[in-house]
Amino acid sequence: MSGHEIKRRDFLKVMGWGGVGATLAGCDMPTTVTLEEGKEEVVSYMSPEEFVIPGIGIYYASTCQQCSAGCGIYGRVREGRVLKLEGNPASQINGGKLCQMGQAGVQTHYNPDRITKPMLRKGKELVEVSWDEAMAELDKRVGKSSSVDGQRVAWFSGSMSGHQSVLLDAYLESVGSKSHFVYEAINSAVSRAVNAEMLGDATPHYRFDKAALLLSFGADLLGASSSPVHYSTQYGEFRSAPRGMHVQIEPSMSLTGANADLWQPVIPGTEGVLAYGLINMLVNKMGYDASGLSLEVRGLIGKYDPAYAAKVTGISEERIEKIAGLLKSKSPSLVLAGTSTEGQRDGYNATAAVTLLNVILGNVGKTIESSGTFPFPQMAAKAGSSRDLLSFASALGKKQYDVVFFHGTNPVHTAPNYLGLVDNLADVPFKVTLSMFLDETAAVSDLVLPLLSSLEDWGTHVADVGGSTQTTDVTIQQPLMKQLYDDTRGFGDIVLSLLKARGVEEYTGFDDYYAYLRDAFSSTPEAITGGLGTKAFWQGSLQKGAVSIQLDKGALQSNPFASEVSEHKADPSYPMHLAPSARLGMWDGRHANIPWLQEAPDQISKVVWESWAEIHPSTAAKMGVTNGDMIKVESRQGAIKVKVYVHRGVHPNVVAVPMGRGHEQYGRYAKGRGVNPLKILSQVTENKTGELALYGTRVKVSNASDKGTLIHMGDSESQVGRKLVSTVTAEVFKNTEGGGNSVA
Amino acid sequence: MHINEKDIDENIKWAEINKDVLKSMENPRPAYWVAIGLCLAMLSVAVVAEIYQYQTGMGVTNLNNPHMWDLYIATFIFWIGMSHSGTLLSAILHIIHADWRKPIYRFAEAMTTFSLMTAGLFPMIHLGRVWNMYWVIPYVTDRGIWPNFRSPLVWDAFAITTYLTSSALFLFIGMIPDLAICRDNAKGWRKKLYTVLSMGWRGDDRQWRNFRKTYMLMACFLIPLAVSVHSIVSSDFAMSIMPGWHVTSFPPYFVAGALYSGCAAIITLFILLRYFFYFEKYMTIAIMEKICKLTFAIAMVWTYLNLIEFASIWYGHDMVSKELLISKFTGPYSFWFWLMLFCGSVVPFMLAFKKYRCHMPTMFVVSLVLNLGMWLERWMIVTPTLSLSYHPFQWDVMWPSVVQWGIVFGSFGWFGLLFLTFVKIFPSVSMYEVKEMVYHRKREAGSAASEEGSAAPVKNEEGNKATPSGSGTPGLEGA
Amino acid sequence: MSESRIFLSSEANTHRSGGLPRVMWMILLAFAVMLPMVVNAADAIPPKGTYDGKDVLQPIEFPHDTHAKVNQINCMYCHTYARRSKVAGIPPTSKCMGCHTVIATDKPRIKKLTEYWEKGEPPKWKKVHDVPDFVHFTHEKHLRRFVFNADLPVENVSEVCGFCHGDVKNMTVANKRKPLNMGFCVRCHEANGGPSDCWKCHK
Amino acid sequence: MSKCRIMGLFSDFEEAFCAISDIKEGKLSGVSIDDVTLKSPIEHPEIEEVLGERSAPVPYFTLAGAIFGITFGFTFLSSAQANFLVQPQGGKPVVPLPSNIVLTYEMMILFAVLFTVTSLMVCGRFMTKRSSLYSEKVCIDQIGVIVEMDEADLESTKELFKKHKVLEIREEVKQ
Amino acid sequence: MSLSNLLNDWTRYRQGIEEGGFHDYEHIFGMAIDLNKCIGCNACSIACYAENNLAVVGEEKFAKDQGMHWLRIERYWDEPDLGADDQEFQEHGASFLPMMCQQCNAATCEPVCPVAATYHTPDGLNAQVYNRCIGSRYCSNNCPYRLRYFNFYSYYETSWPAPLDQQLNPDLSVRDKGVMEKCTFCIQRIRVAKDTAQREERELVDGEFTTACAQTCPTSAIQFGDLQDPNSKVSQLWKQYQVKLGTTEQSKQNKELRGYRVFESLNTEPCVMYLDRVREV
Repeated sequence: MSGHEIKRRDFLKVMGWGGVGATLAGCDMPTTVTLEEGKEEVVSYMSPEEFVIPGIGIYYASTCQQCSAGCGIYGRVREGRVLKLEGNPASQINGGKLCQMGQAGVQTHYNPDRITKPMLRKGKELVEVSWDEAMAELDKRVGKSSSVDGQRVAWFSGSMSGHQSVLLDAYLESVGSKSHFVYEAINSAVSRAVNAEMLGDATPHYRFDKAALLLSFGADLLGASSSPVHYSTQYGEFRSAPRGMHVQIEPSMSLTGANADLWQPVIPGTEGVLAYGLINMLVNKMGYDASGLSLEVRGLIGKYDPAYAAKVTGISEERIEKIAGLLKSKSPSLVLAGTSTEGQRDGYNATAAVTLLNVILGNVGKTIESSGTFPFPQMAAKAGSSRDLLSFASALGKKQYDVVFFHGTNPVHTAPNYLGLVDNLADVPFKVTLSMFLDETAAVSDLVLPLLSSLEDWGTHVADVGGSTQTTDVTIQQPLMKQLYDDTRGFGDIVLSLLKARGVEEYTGFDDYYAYLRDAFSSTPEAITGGLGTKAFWQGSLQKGAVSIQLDKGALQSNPFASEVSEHKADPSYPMHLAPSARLGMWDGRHANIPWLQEAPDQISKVVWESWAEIHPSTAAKMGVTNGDMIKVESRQGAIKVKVYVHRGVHPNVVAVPMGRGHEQYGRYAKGRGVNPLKILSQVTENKTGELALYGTRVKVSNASDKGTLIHMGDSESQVGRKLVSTVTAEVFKNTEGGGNSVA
Repeated sequence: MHINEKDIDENIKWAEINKDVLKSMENPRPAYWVAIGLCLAMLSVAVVAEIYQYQTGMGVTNLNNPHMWDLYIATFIFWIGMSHSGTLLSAILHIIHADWRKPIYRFAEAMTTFSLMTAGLFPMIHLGRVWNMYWVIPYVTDRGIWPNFRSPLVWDAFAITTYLTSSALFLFIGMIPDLAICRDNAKGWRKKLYTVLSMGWRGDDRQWRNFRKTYMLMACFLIPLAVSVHSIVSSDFAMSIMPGWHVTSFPPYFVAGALYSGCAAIITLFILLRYFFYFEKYMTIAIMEKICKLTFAIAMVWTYLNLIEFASIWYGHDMVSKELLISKFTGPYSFWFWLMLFCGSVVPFMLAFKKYRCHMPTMFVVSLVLNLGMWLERWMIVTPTLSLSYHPFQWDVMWPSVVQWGIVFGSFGWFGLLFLTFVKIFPSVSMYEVKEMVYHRKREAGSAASEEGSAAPVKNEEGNKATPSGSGTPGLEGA
Repeated sequence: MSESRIFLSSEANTHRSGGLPRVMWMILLAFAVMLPMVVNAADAIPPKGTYDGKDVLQPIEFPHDTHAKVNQINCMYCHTYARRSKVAGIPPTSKCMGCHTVIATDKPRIKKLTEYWEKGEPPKWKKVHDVPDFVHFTHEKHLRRFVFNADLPVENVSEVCGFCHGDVKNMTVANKRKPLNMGFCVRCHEANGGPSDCWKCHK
Repeated sequence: MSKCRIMGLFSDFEEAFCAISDIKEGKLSGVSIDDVTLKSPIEHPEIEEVLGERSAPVPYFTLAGAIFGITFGFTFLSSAQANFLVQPQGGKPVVPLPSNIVLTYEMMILFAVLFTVTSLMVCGRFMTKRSSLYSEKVCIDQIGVIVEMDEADLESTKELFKKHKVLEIREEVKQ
Repeated sequence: MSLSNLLNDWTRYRQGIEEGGFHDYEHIFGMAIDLNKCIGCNACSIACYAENNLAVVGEEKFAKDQGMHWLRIERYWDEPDLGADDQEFQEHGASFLPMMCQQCNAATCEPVCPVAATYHTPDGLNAQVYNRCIGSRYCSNNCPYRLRYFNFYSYYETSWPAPLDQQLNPDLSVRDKGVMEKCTFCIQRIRVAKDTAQREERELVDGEFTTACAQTCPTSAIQFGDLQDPNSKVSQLWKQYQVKLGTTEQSKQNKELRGYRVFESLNTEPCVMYLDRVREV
């Protein structure tokens, strides 16, 4: 397989290190400079492409795989090495921009802790074996000749799309398995369900660049959202004149909340009441028309008078009225629900209340647009949810599987303790992990297959956020350089060889995944190729990094419904709420082994390299802790000890412990660093969708009597009267920059 | 305790002076060897620390982004400051014919030279790339690059080179007649050494005549030089825009601080030498008292300049400097700041009391405390400014690492070693000048007592026409 | 001489030439303090300095003289990147084989080359002309300055290459003949009005 | 007629002073005051009253050194600055006067001191061989008076010395 | 340089003073950073790590403030301009401030370097020449923004274990211990664009070059360009907001207009303009 790869892409070959003014060794410390002739080596290409010139960088288009947003990227390649990633300006999703995780893609690729050979469990240890041995083992377990029952084979993956997804479906079909679990720790499954029911579109386009007011119930659009760069570029537009206003209601400040004009803390689990309270106020006091709603809904709204909402949420009636007033005065608006609203016992109902606000305010169709229908459903994104994790765990508990494949996700790290995943997995006879790293899941597997990095592999992706109402992109992921390790293989290649091992006729003709992709592209309908020849279309798509697909026009319906939000009950023995907030950077923990991201300060606390818990100063004062002191966060499922960061961006009843760290395995940068709040999540699920209720855990917090200091960037959190960040009011902004671009 | 009111007993025989001083070069008290051993031990700490720092990088010092300078620079200024008293006082006192300087100026000048040599090490230790240190020197290359003559650090390099050269020469020139004495009395390698160093001193009138002019001229040049050197060192700070550094009064403040710490160091070394070499006859308590009074005066000048600085910042419009000042008084370094003020402004009041001035053990401790205060002053100049300057996001409180402390500590060993070696090899009391002092004092005493005609050494047989009337013999004409 | 023609055609250097420094240096001389470097370069001198490089053992003893002198092949025919990139580049093995599948195939060196070609592995040449890693030398700009913009016939490019690489035409394996240190660069920059901005070469 | 030198050692300066005064007053024929050299363990500026103002040109050298320091310093600095390849001036003039004045000042002092010391070596006839008349006692507590004269006057000189209570008289050994 | 050149230079300098600053440069690269748009996401900072071979120093060294982030996002909690601070909650969010070397035209770091390792280039940039630096660290002390970073260790030995070192950008040096470094406005990118322009015998065009941070900024809050080019986007922005070089206090016709430079009263002449953060109250 690797033989023709060289021929295929000789120009991606890594040129000799010393080849072109090498990089290393900076200045002339006497010991580090060798300038003698004949010390360094210089190597030429064998027969390069015309456009490959040593010393001049070339850019190739590809797709970022650092999260599932699917941003288009350019990789700068010099002497066969990819040096830097930049956004692809042609991309509909990110428009030439990239977030920190995307920038760090090169460090995933060049990571020193990648596994370079297949690993098979022999006895207790995982030992490196050859691909032949690994494939033979696979064949023995799930091959054609094996006696495996297809029903007892499961595939557990992260969200995926494109041709890989098609290929995987084909494989699972050939095996006879119906168990494909798609799990993402950071997901928006509840919102999808609500949107699908109320608007008839699970992932409508949110157009807050068109909105005058963005009211977010914990939706961390700019941070850990389904497409951070896409939303950030939109946010840039939103903030330009005429500047939209942003109100954020959440238990602990997210990156998005940090940018809000008004940040309102709220007790997790009372957002639904607040939303209903707002609806009540809009309908009863501000004269919004509720006649379109059913009697049942209207009756329900009537129950939530502002006084009640104020009582439950602890937010003053004036404040609720102020927000309602803003909603009235600033139209169109956009109201969004995020993880803190969704991740509750009745998150579905709360999210529905939030979405109902959009309906009542008339935002549907204005700031919420239909996402159209993608004509190739088999390639569309399979969005991850945590429900799949729960059902997988319960199936494991019932010993339903003999063979489990893991790919693109790390459930052993992100699953709560109470699921007992590790113990249950021990009972599965054969676990295969396709991974670049020996992470927690790989470490408990019986066979680990080393994957190519996303910068070495082929693939196609379809994002479910971004794009316009008319078109969406099938983005292409192409190798930016020759693979670093000979004994790593692409995901597509592995699935393809599994398919071949199952003896599926259709696929025997393809040498490798690349051949499969080429074939798939050569059969593209002319409507898409635009009449270009196969080769020209392929080259053009590669250069652009995407194929633009015309969408079937969709339309949003409005099917308003409402159901009661259960009363928020206090828990005297565990009085605090745990907010396991997700952050751009570590994400769900998958980027914990990237040194750049470990050293990138957290946006809110500016902490690096370790975990921390955010609490409100009043809480801290009660416990007698200050910044850097150790506290113990204890739920019914366990306890973690973590240093504390005190600021006023947290509700006093909430302790927020960002997720992403606390790895027991993984690489040198991640291992044994920080804590994982997901481990102590309580056994709370969302009633309707069966999702894990991320924000539903009650904890008690105590002073662990261990003084310390946080490792963080910066010192003063106040500007001490220097004019560093100068702030003007929106009034002034409006006066000077107003609606147009003209400046008075 | 008997207090000798005279600076020196003018009846000392000249030969006795020679004998006493030459003896000091042979048989010190055992404490001397203990001190040498102590210095060696201290120095070895610094050597180990420096090797570690050289191999690993400056990071081992705990320096960090706001704190790019710390103890090394503070100690550099401290040593530079200490170097000021020796030469400067010696030169000033020489010019104003204060003859009580004569028994003590030699070791004071040696102190200047060696503390300068110690100080000179610190900018090197502090450099990130010591091996490229020579780039600060303006030498001709074909690369067409020079040092940046605008930089106060280059001024430092010029000034320190000049000062070190000049003060070493001043010390050496002043020592030539004594070296001749040593030459005449030494044996073995010492004889060769002194023969070379005494440069053929014969003591004839031509040599004395040129010697006198040279010495006076050098003294004249050294006074402004010494003042300029510490002013230039102060411009390392005063030329920057940082609050707490950008202070107009820094040059005089530094010079005053320098004289202060130098005087305190003179007291310390005075007591040490007096003890090591049985110099009670020459380093008398009367002289000690004079130094103490001088030190007290300078301490008050220093205190005044401190107050000036506080006042001008307090009533000024620069809010950042004011915040910095307040934080010096109340912030993380406030303990050291108050300690500095205590050591530098309160402790010297002990010098105002004769009881303490004349009590050697007390003075030894007091002088060390004064120098501690002066060292703290330099630290409190360097570090709080870096901790709390313009950009609050980069504020930080930093405590030096053991490597820094080790090197600073060891620098005292280095200085001590150089100094103790010097006083063992060279006469630490100027013999010829003590003779001059005795000679002139005796004549003064003689003139006062001439009516009795007892102790008058002046021969008057040939009538009064042949009476010499040199300096130091006023009033003889009328006799 | 063509070299001097090149330099005479260059613009007079506005930054550094002439009077006062020379006078100043004269004063310095009079005080007899600093002797070297007094002779300020006139405006038409190629870089000065020689260096006695040691022989480097290459995987194949490439005969530059046969190619460049006997067969009159232009430097830039093989080192083709020089006109476009900061590096001149070692020619790709395919370029060698372009001729040597036909020419002189029986010579031992060519046999060695063919071996490399068949293995699919380019030879690992040893670097002869090396500058420290903090020096970013650009071939392209120097060629533009001295060849293309100076209207030098491209056939004569080896004269310009020779400024820094010595007379490679008369060597087999290239040998370092010029010091290639900063003084060497700077003197030539001075003489020919090259930029004197540090960041041109050091980044 | 050959010349010879003798040295008389006196126990204190006044005796020597009187002896030289006598020579000055011509009490010793054939010996002028210019033939007299005084050697002393300490400096006796008052001897000029009898020996007269003998030349000591050190200050001229000092002046020359200072002037050289100023001219050389400033020239050197500004030529270095003008020849600096990159001209790191950042919007300031090529030759910055404030810093050059500071540096020139230092150079002035440095060269003045160096010239002074050199001139001392030269004018004071340092680093020459000591004559056989040298006595270690001169460096302890005795005053030496060296007189150079014709051999004929030897005895009268000795007489004069003895009159002034000379302790010891040394004659130069003839080679 | 001849006597006449010296005199010319003096004349230029005098004129510069009269015009409020010495701006006789080929280019003056500058930035405009809109704090209304900056969301503090850190993308720029990581882009800078990727572009400029910035070392990862690790936990212990970062804890000692020995990190090497040329571009840092500062976060402040107080609200000095919106009246009193919020008492209980952070109601107006955080204040983010991306700080990179401000490329001051009257840089305080330049005159103090003893070996002229930092100086002003004809591009109007404040250059740091690594191989000339001897590590006296005076420049950093004299930088009111504290935006210079020192190589306290040989970070390259530990920062890029193989194969991470293959990512290093060969267009600029990797710094050894004892060397000061700082943001260069991605000089290597500017140089590539300039070389291309030179090769094609034309002027540098706005938009063909940009810094890594400006390139990646998701909200396009950072704009980069040549202030000498009147048509560049960034000089248009400076003009639009009536922010000028060569003054210690901006005098705007419209006092309400946003736009300021950090610590401009210190007369450092920074080339980075910040547009005020906006909050609706």
